[in-house]
Amino acid sequence: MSDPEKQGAGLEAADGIKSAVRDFLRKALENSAADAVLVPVRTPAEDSYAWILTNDPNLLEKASPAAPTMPVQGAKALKSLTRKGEGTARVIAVMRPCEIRAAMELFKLNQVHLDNITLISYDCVGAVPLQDYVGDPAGSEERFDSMLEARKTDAAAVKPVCRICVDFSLVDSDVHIGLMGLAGESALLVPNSEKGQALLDTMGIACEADVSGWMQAVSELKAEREGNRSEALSATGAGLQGLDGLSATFADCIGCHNCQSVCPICYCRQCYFDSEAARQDPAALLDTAIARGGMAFPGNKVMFHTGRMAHMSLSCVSCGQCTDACPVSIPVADIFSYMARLTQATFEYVAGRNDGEPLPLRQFKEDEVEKVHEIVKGAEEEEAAHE
Amino acid sequence: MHHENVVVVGAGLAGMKASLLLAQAGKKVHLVETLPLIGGKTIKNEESFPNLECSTCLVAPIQQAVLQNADIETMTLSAVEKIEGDKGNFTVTVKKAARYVKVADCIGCGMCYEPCPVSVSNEWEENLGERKAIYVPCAGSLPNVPTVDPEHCLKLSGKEECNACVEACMFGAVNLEDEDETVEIEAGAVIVATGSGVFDVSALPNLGYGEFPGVYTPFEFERLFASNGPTLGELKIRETEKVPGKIAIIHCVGRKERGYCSGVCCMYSFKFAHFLKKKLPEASVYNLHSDICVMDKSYQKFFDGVNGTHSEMLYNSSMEELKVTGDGDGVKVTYLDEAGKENELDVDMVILAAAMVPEEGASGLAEVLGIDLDALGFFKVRGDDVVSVESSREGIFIAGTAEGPKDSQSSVIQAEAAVGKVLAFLDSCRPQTAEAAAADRQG
Amino acid sequence: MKAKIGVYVCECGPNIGQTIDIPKVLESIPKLEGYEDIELVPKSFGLLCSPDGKEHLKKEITENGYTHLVIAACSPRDHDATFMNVCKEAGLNPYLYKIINIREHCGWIIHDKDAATDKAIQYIRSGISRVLYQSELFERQLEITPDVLVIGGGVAGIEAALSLACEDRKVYLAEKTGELGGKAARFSSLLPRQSQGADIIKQKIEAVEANENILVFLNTELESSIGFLGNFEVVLDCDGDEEKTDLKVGAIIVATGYRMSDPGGQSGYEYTDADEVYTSLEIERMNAGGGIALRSGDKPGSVALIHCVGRQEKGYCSRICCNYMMKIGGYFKGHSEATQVTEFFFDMCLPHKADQQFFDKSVGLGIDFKRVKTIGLSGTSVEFTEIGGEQQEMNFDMVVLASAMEPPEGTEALAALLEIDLDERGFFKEAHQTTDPVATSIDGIFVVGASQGPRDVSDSMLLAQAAAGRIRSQLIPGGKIVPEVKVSEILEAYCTGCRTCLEVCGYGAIYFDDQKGISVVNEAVCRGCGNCFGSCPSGALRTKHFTNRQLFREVTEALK
Amino acid sequence: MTEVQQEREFTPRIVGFLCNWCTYAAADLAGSTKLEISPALTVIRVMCSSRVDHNLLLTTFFSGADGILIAGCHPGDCHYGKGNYYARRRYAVLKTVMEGLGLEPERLQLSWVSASEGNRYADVVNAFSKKIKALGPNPINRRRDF
Repeated sequence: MSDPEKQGAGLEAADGIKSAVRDFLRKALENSAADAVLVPVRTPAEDSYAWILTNDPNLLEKASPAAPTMPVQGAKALKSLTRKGEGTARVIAVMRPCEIRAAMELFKLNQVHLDNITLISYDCVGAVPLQDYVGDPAGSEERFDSMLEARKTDAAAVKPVCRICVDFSLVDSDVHIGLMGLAGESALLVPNSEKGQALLDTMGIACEADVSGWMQAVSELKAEREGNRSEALSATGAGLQGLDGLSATFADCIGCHNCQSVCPICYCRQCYFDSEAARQDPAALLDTAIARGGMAFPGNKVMFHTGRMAHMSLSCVSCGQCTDACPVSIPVADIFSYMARLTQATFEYVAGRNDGEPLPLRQFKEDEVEKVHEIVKGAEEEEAAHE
Repeated sequence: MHHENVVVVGAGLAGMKASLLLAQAGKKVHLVETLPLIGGKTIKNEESFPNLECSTCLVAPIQQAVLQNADIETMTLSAVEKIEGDKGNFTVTVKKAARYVKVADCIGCGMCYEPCPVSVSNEWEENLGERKAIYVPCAGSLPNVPTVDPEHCLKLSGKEECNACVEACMFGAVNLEDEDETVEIEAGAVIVATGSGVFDVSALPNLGYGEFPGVYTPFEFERLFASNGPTLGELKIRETEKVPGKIAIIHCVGRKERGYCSGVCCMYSFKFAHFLKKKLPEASVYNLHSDICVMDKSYQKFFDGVNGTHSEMLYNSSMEELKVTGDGDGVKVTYLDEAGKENELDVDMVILAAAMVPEEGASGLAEVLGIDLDALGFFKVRGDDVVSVESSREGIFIAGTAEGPKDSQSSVIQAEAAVGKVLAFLDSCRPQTAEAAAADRQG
Repeated sequence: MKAKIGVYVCECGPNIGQTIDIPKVLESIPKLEGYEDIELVPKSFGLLCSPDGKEHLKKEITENGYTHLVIAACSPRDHDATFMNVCKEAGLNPYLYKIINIREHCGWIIHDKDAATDKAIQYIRSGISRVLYQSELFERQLEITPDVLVIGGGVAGIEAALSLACEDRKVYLAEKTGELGGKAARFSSLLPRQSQGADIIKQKIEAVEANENILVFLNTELESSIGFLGNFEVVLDCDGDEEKTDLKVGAIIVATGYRMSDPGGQSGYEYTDADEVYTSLEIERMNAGGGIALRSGDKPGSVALIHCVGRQEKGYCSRICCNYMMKIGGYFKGHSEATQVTEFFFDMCLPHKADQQFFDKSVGLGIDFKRVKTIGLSGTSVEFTEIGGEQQEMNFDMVVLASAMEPPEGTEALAALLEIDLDERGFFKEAHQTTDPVATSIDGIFVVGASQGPRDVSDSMLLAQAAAGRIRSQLIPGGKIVPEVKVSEILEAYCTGCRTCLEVCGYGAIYFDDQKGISVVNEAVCRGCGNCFGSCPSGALRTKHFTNRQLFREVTEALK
Repeated sequence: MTEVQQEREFTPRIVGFLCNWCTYAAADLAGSTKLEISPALTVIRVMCSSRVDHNLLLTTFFSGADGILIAGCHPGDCHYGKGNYYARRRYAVLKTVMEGLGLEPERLQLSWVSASEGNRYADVVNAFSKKIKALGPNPINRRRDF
């Protein structure tokens, strides 16, 4: 981020940011800098958005590079496109930073391939919760556009996780579009990798614009958000404590597992918790019921959520899809963001920071007892006491 | 025609590894060990250098594999008495001393120790602990079958009519009428892996061993530290019961007398420094050294990890001038430093890093087997060009520290090399067809 | 078919008989809830591991036609194998039996008899419950090829080839350069016994060339290798020929040797090519050639031999330098006793029993050995501090540096190609440093000679012979290998191809199937540790005989 | 029966996953030395501590185990090379999750016990079951809502 070498190129945005990006993409196709683009397009009924892979400039006209809402996580779209390996087509994908971070995790998990993909990210003002959008598409569009043009998040209008998001700007994309702290009608194209630089070169875009103002604005907002984030997450954590906390939190859970099926990180072919292996033996259920004087159905509700925390929180990017998908409005995303921060801190790991950082459970350090976790150290000390 | 069987003498690391490989190759192995247990010196150590792995964890699976291998006949309390014939067709006479406990019937419950009225010091524990006349040398020793020591057993030594152990055993496994037996084994080849001994430090009176309780030999210290040892790993100096606060480890004990560097003492001395720091973080440890021999690729790192942090390294310029004298409860080490200046070191404990020497039975065994020893008393290997594993007699091979001082790694390498030679040799005795080989494999 | 489980409690004399109330255990078994539709046959016996016991058990299994067997006795570490054999002999698949350790884990450690008895019943319950979920497993025998590929034609490689080649075992010896023999071929004499190096190597090379079971490939490098012990498929790239050579071998021996690190780079050693400063290898070549001389052609009157160059930087002692520097000292003295030879050393490393004599002999030759604490070189003038002495400076006609042995270039590439590990110094890593020094993490691939760590010629040969020993006992011509049975397997329907298991496996037992897009376990290589299982969030792995279902049964019973 | 009675008659039910090569061997050694060890522990033998996965541990916990012990070779001693290092990391994740959720993380313990440490094994097990006894039964056993 604080790379003094960084330079950008001005992006004319007189007719709004969306159209500026559209023009950029069209130009890319015209200069055959890419064979197709992957972007969200508003559905015909105009009440939602869908990912479209296209090389048709007309279709591109309807595209909305920065969609107000996020029905499908971009990384999931990218996964269905590249999970079997590199396609031959060179594709430009425009995504929110959280979608790109998810893509980075999936890349490490060999679920997406990026060689022929050029990722374009942009300063994200947040996403409108799906229910809100579906409830009032026109109003949401309006609210979002004004946010986008003002380059300012309206807390009331966006998902709770967006309000406290600190990775809203430059991530490990190839080209980033900077908006924050820039006067209206102007944006910045910031190359962020050789691939990104190459793209701009082929399009004959020279990078001479100064980026310090934008960087300044971004880091200020980050700093401000950091505080809120810690606060909000600890509040979430406080509400979770113990079986009572969990019981209360997940009381309404209907076990639909939507949170898992929309999660970009849950890459398993079948979730272990949906598999036969995880199903309880009916006889055992009766035993439990008798032993405990009763039991709730469906069983293992909390185990499912706890299990997901153990399985995917190391890669969770706090995109908020799970909350969007929850039919009973459990703040799943807040809960997982809280847990993700804890588990990732254990290994000084940041999910999706880049495509090179190895996944924590695929490696180890011989002498990390203290570093890994003081509780492991605790166990060691306990033993020492026995000696 | 020749015999496919192989006799392996000595069930230490080298002997066990060799036996397992030979069995894997479809040979019948007769593993002859003089002690009542197998495993060798390695199992006396709590941890092995350089990776400080738990020795039992390293060796126990190997011991188990040997004992459970149908193609290996483990003969404990046994010694080679005679060898006749020629390469490929040896007849090896082995004397099996009476164990007085039937291995097949004993399940190692240990019910027989308790009632035994005799209590003598346990040589396996370097005499730091006691044992009964019927005993296993230490907890977890394998095979987990006791043995009766006829010298101290009241009945066997004719002192009095005692049947306590016999009565205690529910399996009738104890048999005080048991007798020594002599067996003849037809073998195509013999591997000698009888290991080595430790330089007798009492030969150097200036080191005060035997005179001051605080002075220890390497194996005494290993057993003192071992969690399965006589003190369950509690570091207390014998007699005084004092927990040492200052410890001096003296290198190169016996190097000059023996005329060689043993190549391992530096490493185990540094290991001791590590042990001491681990158990007694407050203790001060001194290594009095001359040449530091850390020849393996990983040893320097181990040394660097100990140097300064776990132990102060003091250069001792003359073993002759070094003196260990008593000083109240403690001991005083007087030595000449690098400038030749006399220094004094007041400590509670002294560990003498003594040289590896030929195992005491070596010369006798050499005579029995009709093979040569070298000038140092180790088994001589043939070939003036390079180090080999062939003894001076065809069909007999040498492996491990029986050939000379070396670390465990080099012992295993020699054992595997010896197996290579044996197998090549047996094959060469009879050019082997695929069918024959397959047949061999079926045993 | 209705399950019929034999449940045998071994009294183990007093050990179980007196610590656990066996009659109570026996009568509790038929009353177990949840097994109404299963026939449980509880019995006890004095000592099941005794010859009679085994016979009895065998008879019972066959006569009663048990579908499963549970034995409550001692530790599996003592008698699991014993009873598995009994099952085999009785015609019951040994993986349909389970031993329950009610001696070490109940009778002996729970000193209250009732408590011990209850615990024993609980353990037996979990055993019955588990054994029902166990499934038959079968040993497989794999055909093998006894042939061997040796990579590297130095002393170690040559020795390996000679130790292995026989009428029913071919050895393919691949050498990168155009000739066999490696560096040692240029040595005038070999350690430790000063024997005529060149001759020995020459004889061995002749022996290789004469041996019809050894096929030598010069200017050749390994291009690819797949497979496992007994069944490797390798491709050799022979420089020059168009088509590659495909071979099937049972084992691979890596003997790629070492290289001398460049002392020029070392701090504190300032000299130019113009100065009379040489490495030990240069001296060896001179000596083997026209003889050692200064650039002027004159013989040096004074020589400094500096040990341990680069030891600190490298972080290891190269083991052989002290000896070969004394050897080189001997060269000089041999040419002219008048030559003043000074050896500067930090520690004398004399690990072999004969080395001390060699040192004393060298002293006898009049070589002056100086033990130093610091040393520096500028041109041919040596600045040093002798131990216990002052810093001083001496000038010499010639200086010889003992630089560290290091892995040759290409080592990393070869390791990657063979999927074997390197240690932190870049040498090949052993399977286990002390107990398995010539094997690698991949079964069937061995590392010998200086490619495994600094070695002298004879030790290199010894390592080669050790590898030969391993191979001769593992790969018997016409024989077969029996891989581990309790291995992991991957359930295609669950695997998403994230390759986590592949990365954590320490044995290269898992590979990726690009067609199916999933990971696959090579059962011939897997050791059954289950680390892959622990790493898989999808539950796509199953470790045979230790499946979660089986362990869940034990857990459930433990919590009843 | 009332909670009070439960507490009074409470003997913890602890599940111990022991690695075959080190800790299981230590348990045998403890046994043959006739050391007294709490009956609270039920030993389940696995080949390596790395075999123990999150699903197994979670199921065990949510099935009401009062304590879970994972024990294997000391770091560096793993029979399979590095299994226990991976086990340690997986353990750290689950432990963190349990801490984060206030699920009495003390109920989950990882220990290293080598084959020669029969006494250490006894100490570790007895200390752990003492700790669990003090902690009381796993509350999940009294919940109808789980």
